[in-house]
Amino acid sequence: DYSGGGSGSSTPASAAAGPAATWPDVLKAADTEGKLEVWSVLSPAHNDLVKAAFEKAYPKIDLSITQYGPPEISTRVDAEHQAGVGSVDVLLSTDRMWHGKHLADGYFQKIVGPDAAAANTQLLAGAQPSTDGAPKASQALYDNDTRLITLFAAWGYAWNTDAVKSPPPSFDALFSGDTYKGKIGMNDPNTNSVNTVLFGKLSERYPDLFQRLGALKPTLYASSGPASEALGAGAVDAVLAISGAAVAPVKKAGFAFDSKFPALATPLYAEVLASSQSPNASQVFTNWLMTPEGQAAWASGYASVLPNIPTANNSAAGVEVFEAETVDPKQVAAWRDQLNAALGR
Amino acid sequence: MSDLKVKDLRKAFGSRGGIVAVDDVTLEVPQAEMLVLVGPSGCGKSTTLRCLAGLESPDAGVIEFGDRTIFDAARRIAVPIHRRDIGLVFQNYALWPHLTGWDNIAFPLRSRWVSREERRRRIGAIAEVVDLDRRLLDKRPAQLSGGQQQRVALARALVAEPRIVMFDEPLSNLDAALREQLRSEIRRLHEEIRFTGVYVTHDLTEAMSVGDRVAAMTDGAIIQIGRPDELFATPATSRIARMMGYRRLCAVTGREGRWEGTDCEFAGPAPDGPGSTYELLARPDRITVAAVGTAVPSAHDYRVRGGVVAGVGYLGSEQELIVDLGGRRLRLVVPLGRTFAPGERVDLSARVADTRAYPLTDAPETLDTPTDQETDE
Amino acid sequence: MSDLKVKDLRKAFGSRGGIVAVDDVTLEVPQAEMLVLVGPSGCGKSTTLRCLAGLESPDAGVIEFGDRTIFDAARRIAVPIHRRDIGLVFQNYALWPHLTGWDNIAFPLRSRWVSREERRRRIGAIAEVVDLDRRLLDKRPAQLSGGQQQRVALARALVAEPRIVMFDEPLSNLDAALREQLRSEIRRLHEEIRFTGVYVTHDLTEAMSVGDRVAAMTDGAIIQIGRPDELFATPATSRIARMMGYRRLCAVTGREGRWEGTDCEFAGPAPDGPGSTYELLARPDRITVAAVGTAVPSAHDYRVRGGVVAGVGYLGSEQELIVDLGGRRLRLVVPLGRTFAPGERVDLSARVADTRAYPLTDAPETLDTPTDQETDE
Amino acid sequence: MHTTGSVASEKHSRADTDDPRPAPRPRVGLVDRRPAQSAARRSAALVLVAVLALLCLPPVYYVIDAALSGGGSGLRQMLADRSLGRTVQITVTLALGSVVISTVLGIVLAWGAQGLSRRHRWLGHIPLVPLVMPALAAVTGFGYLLNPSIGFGNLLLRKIMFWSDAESGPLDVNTVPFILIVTATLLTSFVYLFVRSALAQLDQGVYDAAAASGASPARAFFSVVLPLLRPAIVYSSLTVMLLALGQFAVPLFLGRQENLNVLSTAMFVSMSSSPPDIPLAAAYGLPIIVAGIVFLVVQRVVLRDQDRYASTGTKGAARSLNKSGWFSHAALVVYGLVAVAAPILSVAIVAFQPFWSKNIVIGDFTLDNFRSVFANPKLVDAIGNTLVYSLSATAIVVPLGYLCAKVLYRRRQQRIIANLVDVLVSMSLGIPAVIFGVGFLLAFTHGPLNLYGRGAGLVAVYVVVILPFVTRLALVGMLNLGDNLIEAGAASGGTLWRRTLTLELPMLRPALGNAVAICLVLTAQEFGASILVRSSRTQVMSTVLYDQFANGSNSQVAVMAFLMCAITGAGVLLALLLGRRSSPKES
Ligand SMILES: Nc1ncnc2c1ncn2[C@@H]1O[C@H](COP(=O)(O)OP(=O)(O)OP(=O)(O)O)[C@@H](O)[C@H]1O
Ligand SMILES: Nc1ncnc2c1ncn2[C@@H]1O[C@H](COP(=O)(O)OP(=O)(O)OP(=O)(O)O)[C@@H](O)[C@H]1O
Ligand SMILES: [Mg+2]
Ligand SMILES: [Mg+2]
Repeated sequence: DYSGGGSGSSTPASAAAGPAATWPDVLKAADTEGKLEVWSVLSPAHNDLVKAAFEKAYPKIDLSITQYGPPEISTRVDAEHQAGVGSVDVLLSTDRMWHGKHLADGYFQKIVGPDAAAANTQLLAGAQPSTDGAPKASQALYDNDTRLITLFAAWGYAWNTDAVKSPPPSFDALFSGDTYKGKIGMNDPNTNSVNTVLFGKLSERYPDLFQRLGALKPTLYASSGPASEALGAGAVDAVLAISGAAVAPVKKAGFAFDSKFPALATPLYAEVLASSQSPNASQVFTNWLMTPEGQAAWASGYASVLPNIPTANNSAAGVEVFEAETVDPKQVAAWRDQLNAALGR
Repeated sequence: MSDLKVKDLRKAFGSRGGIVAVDDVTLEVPQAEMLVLVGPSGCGKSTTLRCLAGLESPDAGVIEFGDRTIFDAARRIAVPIHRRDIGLVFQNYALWPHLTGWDNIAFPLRSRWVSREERRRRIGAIAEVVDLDRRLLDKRPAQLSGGQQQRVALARALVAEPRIVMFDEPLSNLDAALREQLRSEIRRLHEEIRFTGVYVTHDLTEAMSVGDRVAAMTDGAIIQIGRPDELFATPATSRIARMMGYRRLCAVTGREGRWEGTDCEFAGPAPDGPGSTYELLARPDRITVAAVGTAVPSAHDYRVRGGVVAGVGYLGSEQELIVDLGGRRLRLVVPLGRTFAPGERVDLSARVADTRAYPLTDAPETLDTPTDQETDE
Repeated sequence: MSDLKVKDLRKAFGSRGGIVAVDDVTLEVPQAEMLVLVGPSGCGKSTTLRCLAGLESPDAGVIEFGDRTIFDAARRIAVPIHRRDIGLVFQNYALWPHLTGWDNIAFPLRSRWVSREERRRRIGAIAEVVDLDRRLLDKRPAQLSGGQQQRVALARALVAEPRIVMFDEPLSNLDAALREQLRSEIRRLHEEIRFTGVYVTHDLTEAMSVGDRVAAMTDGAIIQIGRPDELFATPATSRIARMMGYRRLCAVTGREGRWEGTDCEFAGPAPDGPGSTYELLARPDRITVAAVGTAVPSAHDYRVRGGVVAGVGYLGSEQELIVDLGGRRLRLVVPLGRTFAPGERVDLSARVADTRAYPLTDAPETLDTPTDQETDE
Repeated sequence: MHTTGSVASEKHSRADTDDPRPAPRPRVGLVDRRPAQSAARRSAALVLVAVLALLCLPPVYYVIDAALSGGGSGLRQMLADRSLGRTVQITVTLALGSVVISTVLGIVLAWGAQGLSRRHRWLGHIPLVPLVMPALAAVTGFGYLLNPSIGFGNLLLRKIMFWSDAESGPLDVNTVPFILIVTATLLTSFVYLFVRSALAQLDQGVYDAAAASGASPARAFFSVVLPLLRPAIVYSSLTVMLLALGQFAVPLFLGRQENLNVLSTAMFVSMSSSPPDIPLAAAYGLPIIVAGIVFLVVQRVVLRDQDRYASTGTKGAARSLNKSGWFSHAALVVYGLVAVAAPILSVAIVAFQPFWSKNIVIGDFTLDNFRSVFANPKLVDAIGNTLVYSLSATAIVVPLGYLCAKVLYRRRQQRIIANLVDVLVSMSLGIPAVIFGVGFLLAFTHGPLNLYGRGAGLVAVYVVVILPFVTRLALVGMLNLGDNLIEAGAASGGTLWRRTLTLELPMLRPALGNAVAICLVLTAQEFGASILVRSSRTQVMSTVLYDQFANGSNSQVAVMAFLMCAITGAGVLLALLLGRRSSPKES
């Protein structure tokens, strides 16, 4: 049976029984486990800072964060799961659809940390996730407490200031008209459902977005990282829907580069795998992410879940969170199909 | 006592044994004798040798080395090659390029677990015999000349004093002068060491010169076996006679005490008897050019008339004459002195004692140059 | 008129022209003559031929085919090979394996845009001359025997009736009997077609037998050129004498009307004159074995004493004797009749008329077997 | 280059067909006579067949099984794919186009290399460089070189040509024609390799004879040389066709940006979508498998009657008459610049730039990117993993290939077993590495043997992918060595072990040394299979490079590519040095 990503496969024999019953025991057990493997979609540089901060807080746990781009991060897990290998403990990724698919398989552990719960309560109580506008995220823990929103990533567009003399005032400046024909880049909608959701949501705002994009013959990038580098180098004049995190380092390098993040954000989740070899350390780590120190490191440069995180970039007014929770998976599939058709796939 | 005994050896190749390469060969080689297998290409010489060596597995027959049965098809005995205690010399030397001459020669001794001391002694001795000095022995085969390589190969085959030494056309790759030299060297070695040897060649001169006895093979079978001079003087069949250099003078029919030519004008005495047809063969250097038109020859001479000189060649101390006998070409070797012009008419004569008569086989033979089936493969 | 004229041809190889393969060769070959270049391996025969053919570009010199200058280093003329109108026969035949015999032979005609009709006629004619029938011509080279292949190669070289036909050891790859046959065939062809030919070989017999004139080369230079019998009777240098089969009898010093041996016991008449040292050479078949201890020889004989029989070989109608002369080995060919045993002491004698004397060069030569530098490459 | 070469090739199919002697009679006789010996040999050979079968068959089985699973749902899905037609069209274009371009180019270069003067002989090695140059490095290099707007090559062209006012072009690497050109340029090496060695074996006399017969150089080339090269040309073009069909790295790196897929990348995309659509991926692979098998069969048939090409002469050492030296020099130099130097130079520039940029400011060059690569433990691990897996795979595959070659060499004695070995070994020739990758992944995750996430898994894949090369090299070595030398050892009383250890192996050292070098080089840069089989713990250089390409930084991609080139180059140099020192001259 080759259908689906991992259903019907063996569970790793070494899979631990789950975290300890009480939080102090979890903390103790985590120190004994002493190591943790986390896969994250964020950049290695960012991850390094997180690692340093966490290990400062929990010196006995050796944290290793590996970057995988979407969708690789989930297919890897599927492959490992099928092979009965569990090398990863915690995922920091973006694909809610994937999560939903595996919910029934017992893929994930409940997230039990007190700070995570507190953040959830805070959000449930109506505190907004530090964004203005109309946040659609009303809780942090989803899907039977197996999925935790850890930060919001801002999305926007960017352009090369050498090539583009007058900054495009809004999204539709990029795709109305032929100005950017053959010179626009975008993320491949097939690599991650987040991208699909973004384009889909935008298409609600700009009705014939897909057709207009198709006519521009955009260059597709696997993710925002390569896209922003290509933009910085001048391979394209502008990139549509680029992640704020990817833009930062390129901007820092001093390229003729500018960007705008018009109040769009998507959440980034934490998931603890049931097959984790360090179930307690996993809980400690996810919990730490929701502490102010954790948020300071993890959400640095992004929109944080908690208020008053100085390193976070929550300032953009009117961030509209394109929370995938609210989107029907069927709709996502339909968008993807339409977009592919428009792009000539 | 015979050192090598072969009985009814048989080996066929092909999907259903279609090509019988060795056809019931029976042989005995006494201790210290050198037997030469000679025959045209493809007659099965190499296959016979390879069966003896164990490189080929015969289909039937018995091979004994002294009192040890090496192979017996019926009794399912087949001693593998490396336990047969033989020496083998190949046409292409087959020296191991990565080893020095010394190490090449040492290999058979090492294989027999001969001690280091003894090895040194034996290699020294054999190197002297084959006339290789230490300087040459330290070189790799690629740095040696063809003759030196072949000498190393000889030393390698002889050094372990194997029961039987086999040679498969060991000199064919060398040029004429070197061949001549090494031929006499092998003869000398054999006289010095007195090993039992089997030697395969298609070169008659080599066979004559090297062999104590010569076995003439055709089509996988041994037709005649004997001392070189025996074979030379009285070849058993016209095929062997041709191998020995005899060429057809004429096809003749005996009639009333005279031979009469069937494919040439021929005259000369014949034994009484019924009129059956023979071919008369003689060696090119025993045929002389007679004055044209001399009448009936003496009782000691045959005469062939109506030859036309088709070509003359200078051979240094002799000359070569190609004589056309009614379409058939005959090559003679005659002394210098008289000069011949192409087109000149000549008669040929040969002494009765120098000719051999064989019943004419049905195979049609018109050209009397070496026939294709003898020389081509 | 000369059909081929070569003047001061020179060709060197190596990074800075270190190896002079052809050293100021000057030649003329008259119309319809066959010139043979003969010499030891590496003496530059092939290189000379390849320069003539245009396969090699000479460093200096002039080559003319009739009145057409084919190559002139000074005037920077170099007609490319395919416009030289030559025929070339290679040692390894160089037939095109993907073409039938017929198509191989047709190729030179096609290259010359000969019409289909004419092609058929010419191929038919040449096939008859070289004795190949249609059945054989339809085969691919791989399906032909060596002799047949070489005949196709001959036909290919001759069919377009080129101005000059060149042969580079065309028979070396064949076995002795076939070589003999094709040798006389080439001679016959030449007599029939009367082409102008240059023929390279290292085989003396072949050279003698094929050539109208023979040019003896050593070290890139032509030392002697003349009719075969001239070269044979009076070799210009001891090197050429050796090529012609002469072997050193003895090194001698003339003293008061007598030769005296320097490396053997020697006796015999010498011209008067100062006491300079010569080597005396004779052909192995002109040296006879004399009774031991006969006193001073006659004025027509030289005598070498103190030989020891080192080996005897049977050659069919003669025997071969290896005689040891104080460490030096000499090979003789003597008639059958008397039998010799190894170790037997013999004296040798040779007629004065059969020997040749050459000033002794400084190059030390101790062995009188064919020397390595002559036979190995 | 993750590609495959050839075992099914000339040499032993030749040993098969060229042999004028008919097949041996039934083996019953020998079995009866020497039961113990032959049984031992036979069972050893059977063990070998079993090992090979275990390695080669399960992956293919699983791919086919997956494609047909669920009542062929994968196939149905594939047929429903809107862009299938385009994908197939690009795949076929790539295959046929590569054959044409690389064959012509390969022949031209090989013929040109024949005419090189002694002093410039080294130029003849240039077209071989892409064989050992990491394909990923070349492909990323071409990406930097021919990016339509800021490719260094395009910038240069715009500067010197009349397109100077254009903002992009004139060349666009992310298009079908350029994917084709890049693929063909890289595959040209194969044609060159085979044609070159066929030319070297060609008897010079064959050409001289044509010239002497009055044929102009062109006529001699077309009527004599070209026909005689036919086996080499047919063989290498079929190989190129196979390689182009399974070509993965080039379309993946250059085509994805413009939405251009070939079957293998479509397969990879389905495999790496979330969740992986295994039946669909396998379905995309199926046509490639079928085509591979068809081509292997065709190759066999076409090359069967080879004796007509067997030259009758013996002397090799072809020496060209091609006097147009400038042409051969120019062709080789241009090829070297375009196919080798330019991409590597582009990679190097980006590696040393602080950030990928169209402005090359040498003063700004920095080692920062190298530093950050070496500071990243994952990348360092990948380099270490690559070394370990390469060495392990080499240690396994060389003995295995030697044994396979041995069985093939003695084909006449064990015909059935030899044919089995031949088929198994050839399989990974006809089937691209990327499919083996999928197959192994499935075999590891669905089969009984679980090697996923372990280095052993990658090593196993490498063994299968490299086996044909090693077998072929060893077999050619054995054929060159011949029987006599080993027989001489037996006749001298040497036992099997002594013969093998002191005679055969040392004499095969040049061939086996080459095999080791090729193994190391090819495994160190293997991509097609690695990308599928690797896990987070078993990353190798090529997969890390791809990850960086997909979501990391260009600079790091360039650094990795540069490092791969450097490591490979060092390996090749080492192998050359060792090979030169060790090769004993043949007598
Ligand atoms: N391995 C083999 N398979 C099939 N046929 C063979 C084999 N070896 C030899 N033959 C055939 O057996 C016959 C005898 O061959 P063999 O090599 O013994 O001849 P030969 O007398 O040594 O010839 P040559 O003088 O050419 O070496 C030939 O017809 C040959 O084709
Ligand atoms: N292409 C070449 N490069 C360098 N040296 C060469 C070349 N061809 C020939 N030589 C050298 O030139 C000399 C003459 O060679 P050539 O082939 O003419 O001799 P040959 O008389 O034909 O000898 P053989 O009888 O062996 O054919 C030799 O020393 C040879 O090594
Ligand atoms: Mg033989
Ligand atoms: Mg020559």
